[in-house]
Amino acid sequence: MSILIDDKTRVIVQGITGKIGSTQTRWMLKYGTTVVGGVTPGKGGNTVEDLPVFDSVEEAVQETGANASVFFVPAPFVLDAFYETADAGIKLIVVVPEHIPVHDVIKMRAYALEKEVLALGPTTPGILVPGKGKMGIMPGSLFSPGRVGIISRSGTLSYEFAGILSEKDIGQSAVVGMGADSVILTNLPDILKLFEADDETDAVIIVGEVGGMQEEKAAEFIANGMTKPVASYIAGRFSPEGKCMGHAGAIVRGSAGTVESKCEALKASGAEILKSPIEVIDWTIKNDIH
Amino acid sequence: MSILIDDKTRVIVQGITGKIGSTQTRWMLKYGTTVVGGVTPGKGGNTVEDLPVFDSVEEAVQETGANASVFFVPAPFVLDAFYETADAGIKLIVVVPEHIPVHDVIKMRAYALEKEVLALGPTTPGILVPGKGKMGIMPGSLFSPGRVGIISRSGTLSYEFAGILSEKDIGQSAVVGMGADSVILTNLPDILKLFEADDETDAVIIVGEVGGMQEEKAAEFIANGMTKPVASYIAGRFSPEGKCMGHAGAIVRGSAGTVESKCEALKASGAEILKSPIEVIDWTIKNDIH
Amino acid sequence: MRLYEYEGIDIFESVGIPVPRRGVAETTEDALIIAGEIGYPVVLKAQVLVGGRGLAGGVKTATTPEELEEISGTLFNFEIKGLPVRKLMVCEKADILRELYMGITVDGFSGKPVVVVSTEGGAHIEETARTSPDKIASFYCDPTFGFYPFQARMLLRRLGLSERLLTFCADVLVRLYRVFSQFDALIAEINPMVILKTGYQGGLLAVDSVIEIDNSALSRIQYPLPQMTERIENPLERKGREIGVTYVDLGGDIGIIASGAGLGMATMDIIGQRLRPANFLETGGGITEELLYKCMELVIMKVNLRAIFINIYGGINPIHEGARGVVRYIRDHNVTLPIVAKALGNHQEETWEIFRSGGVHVVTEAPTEIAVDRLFELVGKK
Amino acid sequence: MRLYEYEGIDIFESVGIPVPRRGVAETTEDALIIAGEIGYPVVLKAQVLVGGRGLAGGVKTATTPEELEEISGTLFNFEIKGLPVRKLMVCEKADILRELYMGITVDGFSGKPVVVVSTEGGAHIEETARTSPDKIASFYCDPTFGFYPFQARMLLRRLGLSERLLTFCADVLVRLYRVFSQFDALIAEINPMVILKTGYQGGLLAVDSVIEIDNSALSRIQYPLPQMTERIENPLERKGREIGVTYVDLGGDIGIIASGAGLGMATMDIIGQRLRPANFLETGGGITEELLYKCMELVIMKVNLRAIFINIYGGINPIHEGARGVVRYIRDHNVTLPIVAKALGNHQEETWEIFRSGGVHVVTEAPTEIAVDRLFELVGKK
Repeated sequence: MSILIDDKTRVIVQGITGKIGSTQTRWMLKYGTTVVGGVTPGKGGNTVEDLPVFDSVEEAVQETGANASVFFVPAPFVLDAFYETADAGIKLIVVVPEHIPVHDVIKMRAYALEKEVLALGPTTPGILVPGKGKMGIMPGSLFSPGRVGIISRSGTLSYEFAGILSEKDIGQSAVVGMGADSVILTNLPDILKLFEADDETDAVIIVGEVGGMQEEKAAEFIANGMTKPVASYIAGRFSPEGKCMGHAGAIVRGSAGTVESKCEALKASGAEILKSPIEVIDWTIKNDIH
Repeated sequence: MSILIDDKTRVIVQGITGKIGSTQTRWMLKYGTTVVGGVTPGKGGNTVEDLPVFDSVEEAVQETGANASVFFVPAPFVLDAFYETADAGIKLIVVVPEHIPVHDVIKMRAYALEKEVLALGPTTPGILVPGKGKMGIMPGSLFSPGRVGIISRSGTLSYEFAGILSEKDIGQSAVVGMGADSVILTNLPDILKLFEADDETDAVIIVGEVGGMQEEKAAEFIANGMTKPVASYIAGRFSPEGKCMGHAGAIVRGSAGTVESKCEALKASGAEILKSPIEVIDWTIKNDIH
Repeated sequence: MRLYEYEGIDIFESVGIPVPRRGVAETTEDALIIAGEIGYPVVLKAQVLVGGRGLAGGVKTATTPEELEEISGTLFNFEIKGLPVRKLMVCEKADILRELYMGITVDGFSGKPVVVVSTEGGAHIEETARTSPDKIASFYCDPTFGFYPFQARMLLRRLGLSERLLTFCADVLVRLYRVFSQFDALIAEINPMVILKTGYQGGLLAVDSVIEIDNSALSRIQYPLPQMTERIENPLERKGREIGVTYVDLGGDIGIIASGAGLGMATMDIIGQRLRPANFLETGGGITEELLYKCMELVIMKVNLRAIFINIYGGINPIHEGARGVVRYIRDHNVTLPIVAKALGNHQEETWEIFRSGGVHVVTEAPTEIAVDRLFELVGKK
Repeated sequence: MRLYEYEGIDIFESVGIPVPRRGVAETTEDALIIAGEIGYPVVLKAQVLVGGRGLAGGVKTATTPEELEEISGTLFNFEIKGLPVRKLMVCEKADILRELYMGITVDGFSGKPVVVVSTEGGAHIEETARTSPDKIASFYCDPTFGFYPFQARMLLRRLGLSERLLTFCADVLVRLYRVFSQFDALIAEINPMVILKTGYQGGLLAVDSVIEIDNSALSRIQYPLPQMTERIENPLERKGREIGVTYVDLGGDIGIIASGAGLGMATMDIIGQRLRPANFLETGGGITEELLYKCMELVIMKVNLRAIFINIYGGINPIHEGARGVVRYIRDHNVTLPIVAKALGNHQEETWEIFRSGGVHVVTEAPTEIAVDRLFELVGKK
């Protein structure tokens, strides 16, 4: 059983009638994903890629038995769509759009926890399970089936790692984009937990970046009993420092957030630190991952 | 066991340092109520009527073991105080103040339901259990111990009924002021339920008034299995009609809200309708209540 | 506090609800100028704080300046349910395809905001609610969560709305909820919400407004509102508001002062069986010597008064202090009218003594009926 | 978007937080007039969008007009961390008894607003957090519920505040939360919150402000805000903002265009080991032919550029369209700089073909390191 997407996953696309929504629906279908319909308020009754479009998620769920949703909804309407989707009983939501106000994200996050929804994003490329399906925008051609899990805060950097591995015939069990925003709907350790429990995953790559505390918290999880090998690359070593002014963030975070603090924490937890993405190849050889 | 107030009730007074708060605390103590302290933010460390004053409800609960609270808090601060009190674990709250915005009341009501708090008011005279204690402003001299329960939407009208009964040596098991506002924190049927279950109450008087649906809903409860005799007086027969403009209320309420609709519903449920308060004496004689 | 239609329309506009071009006229000259700017035909709407205006003839269309002058002249000399017409709203005439109803109020029993919509807007909406409940849909909100567009769309779909109309109406409904919430409204209503024949303004136009603001919340509303007292037509009722009591002017000749609305209504019910109340003054919980002095002053302003009946309880109120105010007024103004007072509760003995010192007839028994018997003895039949 | 101190103080004032009398001066003459109205001594504060201003000498007290003239002249010719001083805030000098710290931010990991307070306000607050954590207290809010005075009081009591100071500071903190919430702030901070020796303004004064607004929320804020682009000092970064991309100006000579911030940072990390990036342009998910044309234009504006490195993926982005824009720019402007492009994903073959037609060196393998090797071959060492 793969994580997040399996044979029972029935996906609806919210914002399916938009340019990106319809294009990505075509790519998802082409990749073999079970997309069963779409939602755009006011466009109910139309079809996109031969799929029915509904006015509401409630109706889409009733008519199609959908249990997962991927969002291509304009940023100002995402909070509303998220509430609607959670209320309609959907338990997996992938929020692709970027530029969603943080104050909306924290409300969505609280709602997801309350309604027991697993949500990824915002600003996520989504989830891809090679050979099974994908929810989001990952370009299918770069991925191949296998037993390495990838969790990434960055969209394109996750493609880079999958691409490097696939060229060396090392396939992936699942690739999960957590979302690149400062607040995300599901934290890194919670995804790590899914891979640790997944019998189709042998090892996990964490692709992180400077800022926030996700990687430090992941290191805590690894130290507290992750059994599978973990490698991690943290981008942003040469990034210029932001002109930070407020103290509140620094007080809350302490020293966390730098590339150094993340690498140190992960190294101490037993994870392998990759200084450059290409080093992932040596790591797979050393750990006999294939 | 009396309803709402018994030997285990330990009351704090919120807004105890105000003029009304301190005066009413004296009256409550004089009536034999177990008042254990008070709360006024910023006045912690003082005493009123030899009772300790605290800055927060949390502290008051910790220090005094309080489990009930009566509010003499200025209207603009009531919502905040209510949240604080419910969060501190208090399960009985009497909100005496009037002029609290309805939009605050509906939030308090939702919070009370969520936190399983029994709250009365706003604009309530409170609760009085003759011989045991009182929370609120009811003048003790008019009440006497006995076996008739009174529920009233109006403060002074509840005194009137208790006074009429007491003069005829018919005592009360408890007198509960629901609150005179259009939205109240606990509805009439829920109080009626307490009296129905109370082995110290033989009969109940409902003192209602024109407007709202409380009496109609109480009639439903009575019809659905109230076993004790109920008498009801509805004030407002000669009141001039309001210059109602909006339709929304009328659509939601239907025909409910007039003195006639209330009397009809209650009569149909088996309750006795009192056309004038003094008729309550005949009702007690007829039903052998004493 | 009820707002005039034009005030509500301004508020609707401030939150982005589409509203007609319009102006407010206090004279026929004003109305002509406004109509000239908008272009004929225009609709003239009498501004009064009472419902049923349309059916009473307070809304008229003018197609020419001449017609406008005639209509305006009539309306300014008009009274609707006893209220004078001081202002007209002059607005563009909407090209009506259909009329919807949208309203939000607080449901007293559930304690929740309830959003009501109907495909049959207009003056007969309450009748529609009774006869065709399927044309009405309502939604009870969680007051903490608020009201979101997806909920508005679910509600409106129950009426069969679809396509652009669905999302546009949902948008308006959410903005109406914002008004309801930000203005601490008891009622926020658009009736009718017009669907236009053209696509102008997104095809929707809120051509009427009903907003009633919770008086208890007036001080916290972040919007310039008129003074509450300004819009009370009856001068005695206005004075009541000013001194902080509830005063209702009635047609009879017995003045009533009571503490508590319920007791006050019961008192009126009892008196009303044999005599005619002149007014009804409810003190609330803030009795002081000064307040009751002013209450006496206000109640006595009513002409042809035959007696005053006082019914008060000492719970939260220091009735002995109130009694002092009554007696001081009697002395200052040599009041000779018969006054009956029933006063019980805390400080009752002291209160009786004070009342008696001013010549007030004190009743010490609990039933108000007995005190009214006493009043009846003093003044006889009507 | 970061706000200037004086803009934040205005916002604080609008929600009822006590703030000093003040004015904003763009010249020494202005400053003299304002100081004259306020009365000496006054504090002159350089307005720059960077922290550590006080320690860098950007805040001075003037006790006489002569002293003011001297200080003002110096400050207007001052740079703080490379930023010019264009405005001074002139404000009354507070009679300081103690300084508190109050700040609200979003905690990324818990996803909750966190309110932080300390009895040790001032420039060294972060050090206090490390060395004396007992002098700091924080509270994580439920974003749906909000932040209420009772929670503020519980928090402030942990610092030992009591009496009037407790309720007044709680009131300010709740108003600060209102700013945080209504302005979609990432940071809302008062440091220091001054406790005055006198009872003036309730004894409290917010003498500094830090507000950073979420750029994604700028369009929905109901308050007149300056244009985001106005406050970007670097003209190239400002142009980046205008065309809708993230552009960071750096000191080197290799231009970088990448899709996705993570990939962009990794690209810089890899290039930075052997060469020096001139800039970093991140396209986001909105690539079109036009956008990449403009990106080329922007990147090439940088003087002394030796090469351009393009690293893009076709996921959400139509990279073949982007490639067309790059090639069109090359042709329109006869670009002869070496350009290396790695482009993978949807439409990759088409993209390669287009790039090659414009003379771009295309790398088709996944590791960016291999493409950077190619770049290194073309340009040699730094």
